[in-house]
Amino acid sequence: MKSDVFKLTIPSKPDYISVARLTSSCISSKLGLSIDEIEDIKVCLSEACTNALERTDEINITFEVTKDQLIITVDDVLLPENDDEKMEEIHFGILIMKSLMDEVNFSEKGVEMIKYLEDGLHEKEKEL
Amino acid sequence: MKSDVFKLTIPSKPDYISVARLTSSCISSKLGLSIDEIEDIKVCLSEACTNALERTDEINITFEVTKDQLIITVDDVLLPENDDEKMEEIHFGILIMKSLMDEVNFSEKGVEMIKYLEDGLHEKEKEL
Amino acid sequence: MALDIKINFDEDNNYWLVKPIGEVDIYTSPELKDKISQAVGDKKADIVIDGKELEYLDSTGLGTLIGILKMIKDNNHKIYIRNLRANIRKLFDITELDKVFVIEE
Amino acid sequence: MALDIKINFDEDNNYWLVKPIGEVDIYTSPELKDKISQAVGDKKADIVIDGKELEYLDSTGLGTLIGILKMIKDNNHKIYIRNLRANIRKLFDITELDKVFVIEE
Ligand SMILES: Nc1ncnc2c1ncn2[C@@H]1O[C@H](COP(=O)(O)OP(=O)(O)O)[C@@H](O)[C@H]1O
Ligand SMILES: Nc1ncnc2c1ncn2[C@@H]1O[C@H](COP(=O)(O)OP(=O)(O)O)[C@@H](O)[C@H]1O
Repeated sequence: MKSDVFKLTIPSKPDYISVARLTSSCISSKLGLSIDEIEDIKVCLSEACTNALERTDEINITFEVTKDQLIITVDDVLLPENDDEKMEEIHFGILIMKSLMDEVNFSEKGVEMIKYLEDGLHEKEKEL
Repeated sequence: MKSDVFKLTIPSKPDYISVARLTSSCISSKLGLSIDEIEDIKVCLSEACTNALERTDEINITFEVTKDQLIITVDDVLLPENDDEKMEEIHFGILIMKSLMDEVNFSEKGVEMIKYLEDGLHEKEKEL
Repeated sequence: MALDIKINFDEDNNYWLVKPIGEVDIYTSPELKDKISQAVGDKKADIVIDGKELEYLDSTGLGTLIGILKMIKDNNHKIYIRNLRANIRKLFDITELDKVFVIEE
Repeated sequence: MALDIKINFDEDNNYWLVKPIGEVDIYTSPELKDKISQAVGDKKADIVIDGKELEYLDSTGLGTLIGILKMIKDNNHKIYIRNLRANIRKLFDITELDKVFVIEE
Protein backbone atom coordinates (compact mmCIF):
# COMPACT_ATOMS: atom_id res chain seq x y z
CA MET A 1 0.00 0.00 0.00
CA LYS A 2 1.35 3.41 -0.95
CA SER A 3 1.54 5.76 1.98
CA ASP A 4 -0.41 9.03 2.14
CA VAL A 5 1.76 12.13 2.36
CA PHE A 6 0.64 15.59 3.48
CA LYS A 7 3.00 18.55 3.23
CA LEU A 8 2.56 21.85 4.98
CA THR A 9 4.77 24.92 4.80
CA ILE A 10 4.05 27.90 7.03
CA PRO A 11 5.81 31.26 7.31
CA SER A 12 8.15 31.29 10.26
CA LYS A 13 6.07 33.45 12.60
CA PRO A 14 4.86 32.62 16.12
CA ASP A 15 1.28 33.49 15.17
CA TYR A 16 1.14 30.75 12.53
CA ILE A 17 2.25 27.77 14.58
CA SER A 18 -1.36 27.30 15.60
CA VAL A 19 -2.19 26.70 11.90
CA ALA A 20 0.23 23.75 11.88
CA ARG A 21 -1.19 22.53 15.16
CA LEU A 22 -4.74 22.56 13.87
CA THR A 23 -3.78 20.82 10.63
CA SER A 24 -1.99 18.10 12.61
CA SER A 25 -5.02 17.56 14.77
CA CYS A 26 -7.29 17.28 11.74
CA ILE A 27 -5.02 14.72 10.04
CA SER A 28 -4.65 12.75 13.27
CA SER A 29 -8.37 12.59 13.84
CA LYS A 30 -8.83 11.21 10.28
CA LEU A 31 -6.57 8.32 11.34
CA GLY A 32 -8.89 7.39 14.17
CA LEU A 33 -6.46 8.35 16.92
CA SER A 34 -7.84 9.02 20.39
CA ILE A 35 -8.31 12.55 21.73
CA ASP A 36 -5.31 12.05 24.03
CA GLU A 37 -3.10 10.92 21.18
CA ILE A 38 -4.24 13.88 19.06
CA GLU A 39 -3.33 16.27 21.88
CA ASP A 40 0.08 14.62 22.19
CA ILE A 41 0.73 15.03 18.47
CA LYS A 42 -0.38 18.67 18.56
CA VAL A 43 2.03 19.56 21.34
CA CYS A 44 4.95 17.64 19.80
CA LEU A 45 4.44 19.29 16.41
CA SER A 46 4.27 22.69 18.12
CA GLU A 47 7.48 21.98 20.00
CA ALA A 48 9.25 21.10 16.76
CA CYS A 49 7.93 24.23 15.01
CA THR A 50 8.84 26.46 17.95
CA ASN A 51 12.33 24.98 17.88
CA ALA A 52 12.70 25.65 14.13
CA LEU A 53 11.21 29.13 14.29
CA GLU A 54 14.31 31.29 14.60
CA ARG A 55 16.39 29.20 12.28
CA THR A 56 14.41 29.51 9.05
CA ASP A 57 12.06 31.70 7.00
CA GLU A 58 9.54 28.96 6.40
CA ILE A 59 8.79 25.87 8.42
CA ASN A 60 8.45 22.68 6.36
CA ILE A 61 6.36 19.88 7.79
CA THR A 62 5.42 16.51 6.32
CA PHE A 63 2.92 13.98 7.62
CA GLU A 64 3.33 10.49 6.20
CA VAL A 65 0.67 7.93 6.95
CA THR A 66 1.68 4.30 6.44
CA LYS A 67 -0.26 1.20 7.37
CA ASP A 68 0.83 1.40 10.99
CA GLN A 69 2.65 4.68 11.54
CA LEU A 70 2.18 8.41 11.40
CA ILE A 71 5.60 9.89 10.61
CA ILE A 72 5.90 13.64 11.10
CA THR A 73 9.03 15.47 9.96
CA VAL A 74 9.89 19.08 10.65
CA ASP A 75 12.96 20.63 9.03
CA ASP A 76 15.49 22.82 10.86
CA VAL A 77 14.84 21.37 14.30
CA LEU A 78 18.05 21.03 16.32
CA LEU A 79 19.16 19.57 19.61
CA PRO A 80 20.55 22.49 21.65
CA GLU A 81 24.31 22.39 22.21
CA ASN A 82 25.39 25.06 24.64
CA ASP A 83 23.64 25.01 27.94
CA ASP A 84 22.81 28.61 28.74
CA GLU A 85 19.66 29.50 30.55
CA LYS A 86 17.69 30.38 27.44
CA MET A 87 18.09 26.75 26.42
CA GLU A 88 15.76 25.56 29.16
CA GLU A 89 12.59 25.83 27.09
CA ILE A 90 14.24 24.12 24.13
CA HIS A 91 15.24 21.23 26.39
CA PHE A 92 11.70 20.98 27.70
CA GLY A 93 10.44 20.89 24.13
CA ILE A 94 12.70 18.01 23.22
CA LEU A 95 11.86 16.16 26.43
CA ILE A 96 8.17 16.51 25.60
CA MET A 97 8.65 15.19 22.04
CA LYS A 98 10.70 12.22 23.25
CA SER A 99 8.20 11.40 25.98
CA LEU A 100 5.01 11.64 23.96
CA MET A 101 6.01 10.15 20.60
CA ASP A 102 6.94 6.53 20.04
CA GLU A 103 10.16 7.39 18.18
CA VAL A 104 12.06 10.66 17.75
CA ASN A 105 15.06 10.86 15.44
CA PHE A 106 17.21 13.93 14.89
CA SER A 107 19.26 14.37 11.74
CA GLU A 108 21.05 17.12 9.84
CA LYS A 109 17.79 17.98 8.18
CA GLY A 110 15.56 18.21 11.21
CA VAL A 111 13.45 15.91 13.32
CA GLU A 112 11.35 12.84 12.54
CA MET A 113 8.65 11.93 15.04
CA ILE A 114 6.75 8.65 14.80
CA LYS A 115 3.45 7.65 16.37
CA TYR A 116 2.40 4.00 16.05
CA LEU A 117 -1.11 3.65 14.73
CA GLU A 118 -2.07 0.13 15.76
CA ASP A 119 -4.51 1.12 18.49
CA GLY A 120 -5.97 3.91 16.42
CA LEU A 121 -6.62 1.68 13.45
CA HIS A 122 -8.24 -0.93 15.63
CA GLU A 123 -10.56 1.70 17.00
CA LYS A 124 -11.48 2.85 13.53
CA GLU A 125 -12.14 -0.71 12.42
CA LYS A 126 -14.35 -1.31 15.42
CA GLU A 127 -16.42 1.70 14.43
CA LEU A 128 -17.01 0.43 10.88
CA MET B 1 6.22 44.10 2.94
CA LYS B 2 7.01 40.50 2.01
CA SER B 3 3.90 38.40 1.65
CA ASP B 4 3.27 35.34 3.84
CA VAL B 5 2.98 32.09 1.92
CA PHE B 6 1.45 28.85 3.18
CA LYS B 7 1.68 25.68 1.10
CA LEU B 8 -0.40 22.59 1.62
CA THR B 9 -0.28 19.32 -0.31
CA ILE B 10 -2.83 16.61 0.40
CA PRO B 11 -3.23 13.15 -1.10
CA SER B 12 -5.92 13.13 -3.74
CA LYS B 13 -8.63 11.35 -1.74
CA PRO B 14 -12.16 12.59 -1.00
CA ASP B 15 -11.67 11.97 2.71
CA TYR B 16 -8.83 14.47 2.93
CA ILE B 17 -10.47 17.51 1.36
CA SER B 18 -11.81 18.40 4.79
CA VAL B 19 -8.19 18.77 5.96
CA ALA B 20 -7.64 21.45 3.33
CA ARG B 21 -10.93 23.07 4.27
CA LEU B 22 -10.01 23.27 7.93
CA THR B 23 -6.55 24.65 7.20
CA SER B 24 -8.09 27.34 4.98
CA SER B 25 -10.49 28.33 7.70
CA CYS B 26 -7.69 28.56 10.26
CA ILE B 27 -5.55 30.75 7.99
CA SER B 28 -8.54 32.94 7.10
CA SER B 29 -9.45 33.48 10.71
CA LYS B 30 -5.87 34.60 11.46
CA LEU B 31 -6.41 37.35 8.86
CA GLY B 32 -9.37 38.72 10.77
CA LEU B 33 -11.94 37.76 8.13
CA SER B 34 -15.58 37.51 9.19
CA ILE B 35 -17.27 34.16 9.79
CA ASP B 36 -19.20 34.57 6.53
CA GLU B 37 -16.04 35.25 4.57
CA ILE B 38 -14.33 32.27 6.16
CA GLU B 39 -17.24 30.03 5.15
CA ASP B 40 -17.05 31.38 1.59
CA ILE B 41 -13.33 30.62 1.40
CA LYS B 42 -13.87 27.12 2.78
CA VAL B 43 -16.46 26.23 0.17
CA CYS B 44 -14.45 27.74 -2.71
CA LEU B 45 -11.31 25.88 -1.72
CA SER B 46 -13.32 22.67 -1.45
CA GLU B 47 -14.79 23.23 -4.90
CA ALA B 48 -11.32 23.68 -6.36
CA CYS B 49 -10.01 20.55 -4.61
CA THR B 50 -13.03 18.49 -5.65
CA ASN B 51 -12.46 19.64 -9.23
CA ALA B 52 -8.77 18.64 -9.12
CA LEU B 53 -9.39 15.33 -7.39
CA GLU B 54 -9.59 12.93 -10.32
CA ARG B 55 -6.85 14.62 -12.29
CA THR B 56 -3.91 14.23 -9.93
CA ASP B 57 -2.33 12.11 -7.20
CA GLU B 58 -1.73 15.02 -4.87
CA ILE B 59 -3.53 18.32 -4.60
CA ASN B 60 -1.24 21.34 -4.31
CA ILE B 61 -2.62 24.42 -2.61
CA THR B 62 -0.96 27.73 -1.79
CA PHE B 63 -2.27 30.58 0.34
CA GLU B 64 -0.50 33.88 -0.20
CA VAL B 65 -1.29 36.73 2.16
CA THR B 66 -0.36 40.19 0.91
CA LYS B 67 -1.19 43.52 2.49
CA ASP B 68 -4.68 43.55 1.02
CA GLN B 69 -5.34 40.16 -0.59
CA LEU B 70 -5.60 36.48 0.20
CA ILE B 71 -4.59 34.64 -2.98
CA ILE B 72 -5.38 30.93 -3.02
CA THR B 73 -4.09 28.74 -5.85
CA VAL B 74 -5.02 25.13 -6.48
CA ASP B 75 -3.25 23.18 -9.22
CA ASP B 76 -5.01 20.93 -11.74
CA VAL B 77 -8.34 22.71 -11.60
CA LEU B 78 -9.99 22.90 -15.04
CA LEU B 79 -12.99 24.52 -16.62
CA PRO B 80 -15.15 21.67 -17.98
CA GLU B 81 -15.29 21.46 -21.78
CA ASN B 82 -17.85 18.92 -22.89
CA ASP B 83 -21.30 19.39 -21.54
CA ASP B 84 -22.46 15.95 -20.50
CA GLU B 85 -24.68 15.49 -17.50
CA LYS B 86 -21.86 14.53 -15.14
CA MET B 87 -20.48 18.04 -15.72
CA GLU B 88 -23.34 19.65 -13.82
CA GLU B 89 -21.63 19.51 -10.43
CA ILE B 90 -18.37 20.83 -11.87
CA HIS B 91 -20.26 23.77 -13.36
CA PHE B 92 -21.89 24.45 -10.01
CA GLY B 93 -18.48 24.36 -8.37
CA ILE B 94 -17.10 26.96 -10.75
CA LEU B 95 -20.19 29.12 -10.42
CA ILE B 96 -19.76 29.05 -6.65
CA MET B 97 -16.07 30.02 -6.84
CA LYS B 98 -16.80 32.88 -9.24
CA SER B 99 -19.68 34.16 -7.13
CA LEU B 100 -18.03 34.03 -3.73
CA MET B 101 -14.46 35.14 -4.46
CA ASP B 102 -13.49 38.63 -5.60
CA GLU B 103 -11.40 37.33 -8.52
CA VAL B 104 -11.07 33.88 -10.10
CA ASN B 105 -8.49 33.21 -12.82
CA PHE B 106 -8.02 29.92 -14.64
CA SER B 107 -4.71 29.04 -16.26
CA GLU B 108 -2.90 25.98 -17.63
CA LYS B 109 -1.66 25.30 -14.13
CA GLY B 110 -4.92 25.53 -12.24
CA VAL B 111 -7.02 28.18 -10.57
CA GLU B 112 -6.17 31.34 -8.67
CA MET B 113 -8.85 32.70 -6.32
CA ILE B 114 -8.50 36.10 -4.68
CA LYS B 115 -10.31 37.53 -1.68
CA TYR B 116 -9.77 41.22 -0.89
CA LEU B 117 -8.79 41.77 2.69
CA GLU B 118 -9.56 45.45 3.23
CA ASP B 119 -12.63 44.95 5.41
CA GLY B 120 -11.02 42.12 7.33
CA LEU B 121 -7.92 44.15 8.15
CA HIS B 122 -10.02 47.08 9.27
CA GLU B 123 -11.90 44.79 11.59
CA LYS B 124 -8.67 43.45 13.05
CA GLU B 125 -7.32 46.97 13.52
CA LYS B 126 -10.47 48.03 15.28
CA GLU B 127 -10.02 45.16 17.71
CA LEU B 128 -6.49 46.20 18.62
CA MET C 1 -18.15 11.38 12.22
CA ALA C 2 -18.18 14.05 9.56
CA LEU C 3 -21.82 13.34 8.66
CA ASP C 4 -24.68 11.70 10.48
CA ILE C 5 -28.03 11.29 8.72
CA LYS C 6 -31.42 10.85 10.35
CA ILE C 7 -34.29 9.73 8.11
CA ASN C 8 -37.83 9.18 9.33
CA PHE C 9 -41.13 8.86 7.56
CA ASP C 10 -43.64 11.39 8.83
CA GLU C 11 -46.89 9.37 8.72
CA ASP C 12 -49.11 12.37 9.50
CA ASN C 13 -47.84 14.47 6.64
CA ASN C 14 -46.72 11.69 4.33
CA TYR C 15 -43.15 12.76 3.68
CA TRP C 16 -39.60 11.62 4.40
CA LEU C 17 -37.96 13.90 6.91
CA VAL C 18 -34.18 13.94 6.38
CA LYS C 19 -31.83 15.58 8.90
CA PRO C 20 -28.20 15.71 7.79
CA ILE C 21 -25.99 16.50 10.79
CA GLY C 22 -22.51 17.74 9.89
CA GLU C 23 -20.79 18.18 6.55
CA VAL C 24 -21.95 17.10 3.08
CA ASP C 25 -18.97 17.08 0.72
CA ILE C 26 -17.47 14.74 -1.89
CA TYR C 27 -16.58 12.25 0.85
CA THR C 28 -19.92 12.13 2.64
CA SER C 29 -22.44 12.81 -0.15
CA PRO C 30 -22.46 9.19 -1.45
CA GLU C 31 -23.76 8.11 1.95
CA LEU C 32 -26.49 10.75 1.84
CA LYS C 33 -27.48 9.60 -1.63
CA ASP C 34 -27.54 5.92 -0.59
CA LYS C 35 -29.66 6.50 2.48
CA ILE C 36 -32.26 8.67 0.76
CA SER C 37 -32.37 6.39 -2.31
CA GLN C 38 -33.10 3.47 -0.04
CA ALA C 39 -35.89 5.40 1.69
CA VAL C 40 -37.61 6.51 -1.51
CA GLY C 41 -37.03 3.03 -2.95
CA ASP C 42 -39.13 1.69 -0.08
CA LYS C 43 -41.76 4.37 -0.44
CA LYS C 44 -42.02 7.16 -3.00
CA ALA C 45 -42.99 10.40 -1.27
CA ASP C 46 -42.04 14.04 -0.84
CA ILE C 47 -38.77 14.69 0.94
CA VAL C 48 -38.26 17.40 3.54
CA ILE C 49 -34.62 18.21 4.26
CA ASP C 50 -34.13 19.89 7.62
CA GLY C 51 -30.88 21.89 7.31
CA LYS C 52 -30.77 23.01 10.91
CA GLU C 53 -27.69 20.94 11.76
CA LEU C 54 -26.20 20.95 8.27
CA GLU C 55 -22.88 22.70 8.79
CA TYR C 56 -21.43 22.48 5.33
CA LEU C 57 -22.61 21.67 1.81
CA ASP C 58 -21.02 22.19 -1.58
CA SER C 59 -21.59 21.34 -5.25
CA THR C 60 -21.39 17.62 -4.57
CA GLY C 61 -24.29 17.97 -2.13
CA LEU C 62 -26.26 20.00 -4.66
CA GLY C 63 -25.62 17.30 -7.28
CA THR C 64 -26.77 14.66 -4.84
CA LEU C 65 -30.04 16.48 -4.19
CA ILE C 66 -30.66 16.79 -7.93
CA GLY C 67 -30.04 13.06 -8.34
CA ILE C 68 -32.58 12.33 -5.64
CA LEU C 69 -35.13 14.71 -7.14
CA LYS C 70 -34.89 12.77 -10.41
CA MET C 71 -35.87 9.58 -8.58
CA ILE C 72 -39.10 11.03 -7.23
CA LYS C 73 -40.20 13.69 -9.69
CA ASP C 74 -41.94 11.26 -12.08
CA ASN C 75 -44.51 10.83 -9.34
CA ASN C 76 -44.74 14.62 -8.97
CA HIS C 77 -43.01 14.50 -5.63
CA LYS C 78 -40.87 17.39 -4.51
CA ILE C 79 -37.91 18.16 -2.29
CA TYR C 80 -38.57 20.78 0.38
CA ILE C 81 -35.59 22.30 2.15
CA ARG C 82 -35.89 24.25 5.36
CA ASN C 83 -33.78 25.82 8.12
CA LEU C 84 -30.75 26.37 5.91
CA ARG C 85 -27.93 28.52 7.26
CA ALA C 86 -27.41 31.71 5.28
CA ASN C 87 -24.08 30.51 3.87
CA ILE C 88 -25.60 27.34 2.46
CA ARG C 89 -28.82 29.02 1.35
CA LYS C 90 -26.66 31.35 -0.76
CA LEU C 91 -25.37 28.39 -2.81
CA PHE C 92 -28.91 27.57 -3.95
CA ASP C 93 -29.35 31.16 -5.14
CA ILE C 94 -26.00 31.20 -6.96
CA THR C 95 -26.79 27.99 -8.84
CA GLU C 96 -30.49 28.93 -9.28
CA LEU C 97 -31.45 25.68 -7.62
CA ASP C 98 -33.79 27.72 -5.45
CA LYS C 99 -36.15 27.32 -8.43
CA VAL C 100 -35.74 23.54 -8.58
CA PHE C 101 -36.21 22.79 -4.89
CA VAL C 102 -38.79 24.32 -2.60
CA ILE C 103 -36.71 26.39 -0.18
CA GLU C 104 -38.71 27.33 2.88
CA GLU C 105 -37.62 30.35 4.92
CA MET D 1 -8.69 35.47 20.47
CA ALA D 2 -6.34 32.58 21.05
CA LEU D 3 -5.77 33.53 24.68
CA ASP D 4 -7.69 35.56 27.20
CA ILE D 5 -6.25 36.14 30.67
CA LYS D 6 -8.18 37.02 33.82
CA ILE D 7 -6.15 38.21 36.81
CA ASN D 8 -7.67 39.18 40.14
CA PHE D 9 -6.24 39.64 43.58
CA ASP D 10 -7.98 37.46 46.14
CA GLU D 11 -8.03 39.76 49.21
CA ASP D 12 -9.31 37.05 51.55
CA ASN D 13 -6.53 34.61 50.79
CA ASN D 14 -3.89 37.06 49.71
CA TYR D 15 -2.95 35.64 46.32
CA TRP D 16 -3.19 36.51 42.65
CA LEU D 17 -5.73 34.30 40.91
CA VAL D 18 -4.82 33.87 37.23
CA LYS D 19 -7.22 32.23 34.77
CA PRO D 20 -5.76 31.68 31.30
CA ILE D 21 -8.58 30.95 28.85
CA GLY D 22 -7.45 29.33 25.60
CA GLU D 23 -3.99 28.46 24.29
CA VAL D 24 -0.59 29.36 25.72
CA ASP D 25 2.06 28.92 23.04
CA ILE D 26 4.99 30.89 21.65
CA TYR D 27 2.61 33.49 20.26
CA THR D 28 0.51 34.07 23.36
CA SER D 29 2.96 33.40 26.22
CA PRO D 30 4.56 36.89 26.10
CA GLU D 31 1.17 38.35 26.93
CA LEU D 32 0.76 35.98 29.86
CA LYS D 33 4.22 36.93 31.13
CA ASP D 34 3.51 40.66 30.78
CA LYS D 35 0.20 40.53 32.58
CA ILE D 36 1.43 38.48 35.51
CA SER D 37 4.68 40.50 35.78
CA GLN D 38 2.62 43.64 36.02
CA ALA D 39 0.44 42.13 38.74
CA VAL D 40 3.33 40.91 40.90
CA GLY D 41 5.13 44.21 40.19
CA ASP D 42 2.20 45.97 41.84
CA LYS D 43 2.05 43.53 44.71
CA LYS D 44 4.28 40.55 45.48
CA ALA D 45 2.18 37.57 46.52
CA ASP D 46 1.53 33.90 45.83
CA ILE D 47 0.03 33.10 42.44
CA VAL D 48 -2.73 30.56 41.86
CA ILE D 49 -3.15 29.49 38.24
CA ASP D 50 -6.58 28.04 37.53
CA GLY D 51 -6.13 25.75 34.51
CA LYS D 52 -9.79 24.93 34.08
CA GLU D 53 -10.12 26.76 30.78
CA LEU D 54 -6.52 26.35 29.69
CA GLU D 55 -6.85 24.36 26.49
CA TYR D 56 -3.25 24.16 25.41
CA LEU D 57 0.20 24.78 26.89
CA ASP D 58 3.67 23.83 25.72
CA SER D 59 7.32 24.43 26.62
CA THR D 60 7.00 28.17 26.05
CA GLY D 61 4.25 28.29 28.68
CA LEU D 62 6.38 26.24 31.08
CA GLY D 63 9.27 28.64 30.51
CA THR D 64 6.98 31.57 31.18
CA LEU D 65 5.86 30.10 34.49
CA ILE D 66 9.46 29.54 35.54
CA GLY D 67 10.28 33.16 34.67
CA ILE D 68 7.41 34.35 36.84
CA LEU D 69 8.41 32.10 39.72
CA LYS D 70 11.84 33.73 39.68
CA MET D 71 10.21 37.12 40.17
CA ILE D 72 8.41 36.09 43.36
CA LYS D 73 10.50 33.35 44.95
CA ASP D 74 12.91 35.74 46.74
CA ASN D 75 9.97 36.64 48.93
CA ASN D 76 9.24 32.91 49.46
CA HIS D 77 6.11 33.14 47.35
CA LYS D 78 4.98 30.15 45.34
CA ILE D 79 3.00 29.31 42.22
CA TYR D 80 0.06 26.99 42.80
CA ILE D 81 -1.53 25.35 39.78
CA ARG D 82 -4.92 23.71 39.89
CA ASN D 83 -7.57 22.19 37.63
CA LEU D 84 -5.13 21.18 34.89
CA ARG D 85 -6.38 18.91 32.10
CA ALA D 86 -4.64 15.53 32.08
CA ASN D 87 -2.80 16.31 28.84
CA ILE D 88 -1.28 19.48 30.25
CA ARG D 89 -0.66 18.01 33.70
CA LYS D 90 1.43 15.33 31.97
CA LEU D 91 3.86 17.98 30.68
CA PHE D 92 4.72 19.02 34.24
CA ASP D 93 5.52 15.41 35.10
CA ILE D 94 7.67 14.91 31.98
CA THR D 95 9.74 18.02 32.73
CA GLU D 96 9.71 17.38 36.50
CA LEU D 97 8.25 20.83 37.02
CA ASP D 98 5.67 19.19 39.27
CA LYS D 99 8.44 19.56 41.88
CA VAL D 100 8.95 23.26 41.18
CA PHE D 101 5.33 24.35 41.21
CA VAL D 102 2.65 23.25 43.62
CA ILE D 103 0.30 21.22 41.47
CA GLU D 104 -3.04 20.69 43.19
CA GLU D 105 -5.21 17.77 42.14
N1 LIG E 1 -46.37 16.30 2.24
C1 LIG E 1 -45.47 17.28 2.39
N2 LIG E 1 -44.39 17.26 1.64
C2 LIG E 1 -43.47 18.21 1.76
N3 LIG E 1 -43.53 19.21 2.61
C3 LIG E 1 -44.58 19.29 3.38
C4 LIG E 1 -45.59 18.34 3.34
N4 LIG E 1 -46.51 18.67 4.25
C5 LIG E 1 -46.07 19.79 4.83
N5 LIG E 1 -44.89 20.16 4.30
C6 LIG E 1 -44.09 21.32 4.62
O1 LIG E 1 -43.67 21.23 5.96
C7 LIG E 1 -43.87 22.46 6.62
C8 LIG E 1 -44.51 22.27 7.98
O2 LIG E 1 -45.39 21.19 7.95
P1 LIG E 1 -45.54 20.23 9.18
O3 LIG E 1 -44.45 19.25 9.22
O4 LIG E 1 -46.93 19.69 9.12
O5 LIG E 1 -45.45 21.22 10.43
P2 LIG E 1 -44.34 21.34 11.55
O6 LIG E 1 -43.08 20.67 11.08
O7 LIG E 1 -44.17 22.83 11.71
O8 LIG E 1 -44.95 20.67 12.74
C9 LIG E 1 -44.71 23.34 5.70
O9 LIG E 1 -43.99 24.51 5.46
C10 LIG E 1 -44.91 22.54 4.44
O10 LIG E 1 -44.41 23.23 3.31
N1 LIG F 1 -2.13 32.27 49.96
C1 LIG F 1 -2.28 31.26 49.15
N2 LIG F 1 -1.42 31.12 48.14
C2 LIG F 1 -1.54 30.13 47.29
N3 LIG F 1 -2.46 29.19 47.32
C3 LIG F 1 -3.35 29.27 48.30
C4 LIG F 1 -3.33 30.30 49.23
N4 LIG F 1 -4.36 30.13 50.07
C5 LIG F 1 -4.97 29.04 49.67
N5 LIG F 1 -4.37 28.50 48.58
C6 LIG F 1 -4.71 27.31 47.83
O1 LIG F 1 -6.00 27.47 47.28
C7 LIG F 1 -6.75 26.31 47.51
C8 LIG F 1 -8.14 26.68 47.99
O2 LIG F 1 -8.09 27.81 48.79
P1 LIG F 1 -9.27 28.89 48.74
O3 LIG F 1 -9.11 29.75 47.57
O4 LIG F 1 -9.29 29.54 50.08
O5 LIG F 1 -10.55 27.96 48.61
P2 LIG F 1 -11.57 27.87 47.39
O6 LIG F 1 -10.93 28.39 46.15
O7 LIG F 1 -11.85 26.38 47.33
O8 LIG F 1 -12.75 28.67 47.84
C9 LIG F 1 -6.03 25.47 48.51
O9 LIG F 1 -5.81 24.21 47.94
C10 LIG F 1 -4.73 26.16 48.78
O10 LIG F 1 -3.61 25.34 48.45
